Amino acid sequence: MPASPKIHIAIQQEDFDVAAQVAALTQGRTDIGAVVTFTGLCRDEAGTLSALELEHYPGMAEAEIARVVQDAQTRWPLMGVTAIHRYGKIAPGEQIVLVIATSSHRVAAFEAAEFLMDYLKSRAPFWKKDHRKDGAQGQWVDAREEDEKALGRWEG
Amino acid sequence: MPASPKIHIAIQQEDFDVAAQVAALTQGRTDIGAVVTFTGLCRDEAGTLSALELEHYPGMAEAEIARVVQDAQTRWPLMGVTAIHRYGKIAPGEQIVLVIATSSHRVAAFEAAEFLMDYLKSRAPFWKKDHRKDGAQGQWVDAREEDEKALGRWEG
Amino acid sequence: MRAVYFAWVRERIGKTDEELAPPESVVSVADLITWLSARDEGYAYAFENPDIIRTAIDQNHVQHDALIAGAREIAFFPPMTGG
Amino acid sequence: MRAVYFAWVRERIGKTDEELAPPESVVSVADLITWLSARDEGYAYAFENPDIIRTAIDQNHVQHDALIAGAREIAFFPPMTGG
Repeated sequence: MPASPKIHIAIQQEDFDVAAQVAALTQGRTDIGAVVTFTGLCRDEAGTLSALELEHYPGMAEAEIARVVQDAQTRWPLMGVTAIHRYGKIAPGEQIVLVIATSSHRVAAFEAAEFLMDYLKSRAPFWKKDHRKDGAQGQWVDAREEDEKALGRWEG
Repeated sequence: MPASPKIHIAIQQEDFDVAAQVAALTQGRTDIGAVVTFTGLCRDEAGTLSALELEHYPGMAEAEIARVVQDAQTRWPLMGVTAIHRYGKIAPGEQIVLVIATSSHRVAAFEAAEFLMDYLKSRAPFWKKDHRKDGAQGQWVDAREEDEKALGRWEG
Repeated sequence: MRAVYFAWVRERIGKTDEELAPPESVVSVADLITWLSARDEGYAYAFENPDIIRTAIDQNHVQHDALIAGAREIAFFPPMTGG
Repeated sequence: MRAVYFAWVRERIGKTDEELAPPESVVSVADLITWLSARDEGYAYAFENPDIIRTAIDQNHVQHDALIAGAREIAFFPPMTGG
């Protein structure tokens, strides 16, 4: 009988170490064939952005990500899942979000990571505000219609 | 004008450091929004496998991967691509293959990494031989029909 | 019932959270939005386009036709932009 | 023309590579496979199911109907199992 998947979910202000997170899922195991990581970074928008500010709904953010991770486990045979999302002020080039999925085969790991990211983008209660280098007032980032549409492939 | 993508392709016997490879693509840049890594590991097949032996076609392996990376660049707006494939004897739990794709947005990075892996599986001249713990003669791994089919989604 | 506000909904209303005691005629999330919108300019601005307001009851996403009876915490926020 | 063999094709033939000088009647990869198969049991075993044999000319994948004229290196191998 396969061991139950190793799950790590965190909402945190501090940065994360991707290699350490991968090691936490894979070390000492010889049954994993595929590790997919997604790391989302803060872009400077052609030099115009000084920082992103990430607001979240404490409690619900963790709960919502846990629900989505649970859903992913029912869809794919996963050996481990890590989902870390930062909040607070984040400078260009810094890491914002990390998703890792491990499985025996690559298709499950890829699809689960994409699924988790699609849901994090549009269902996890986080909101981004742009702070501009020109000192103009920060602007809340608009939700992208493509992100909402991306969920369609996982439904029905 | 966007800088030309950073490409690193290697066929090597020694192990690789995923974090160092990611850093080589991302360090000092603030225009990357998405980093997807795929790491393929050697599975022990429920304890029956003692090692995998990977044979390759020197010269053609590099050339074929370079062609596929070139193709990926014409399909997606990529900022960097890394493809490392090991050869020789590899023990369970060890790393076999690494693909990294970076882009400004997540869909391009995910799709490019999947595309590269699908082609590496069925088009790059590598062959795997299983060595069994019971000492039976090593068996060449059969190509999986699913892997051949996986290429279909990128064609036409 | 505690109401919590996030992102530009919070900024327009001017507070992060508050206790609400709506009249009995307010039964759904949609009713609550209408009731809140009538309070002052800040609320009216926050809810000027109710269709795009997302809501959660006790930290679960709900639609605007959800009933608020028994809710301990109701959240109002813009479309999410995580990831 | 140099022939190179990989994986079980190499093991069945019993060598990694060799120089080939096929007669003029051998014009395609398919002809070359037929010609090689007649050499001895090892070749016959390697090419017993020619449909699954993959080939490359000068390190580019080719089909069995490809012409071998001008080829410097021709490779024979099983379906690839990389990644």
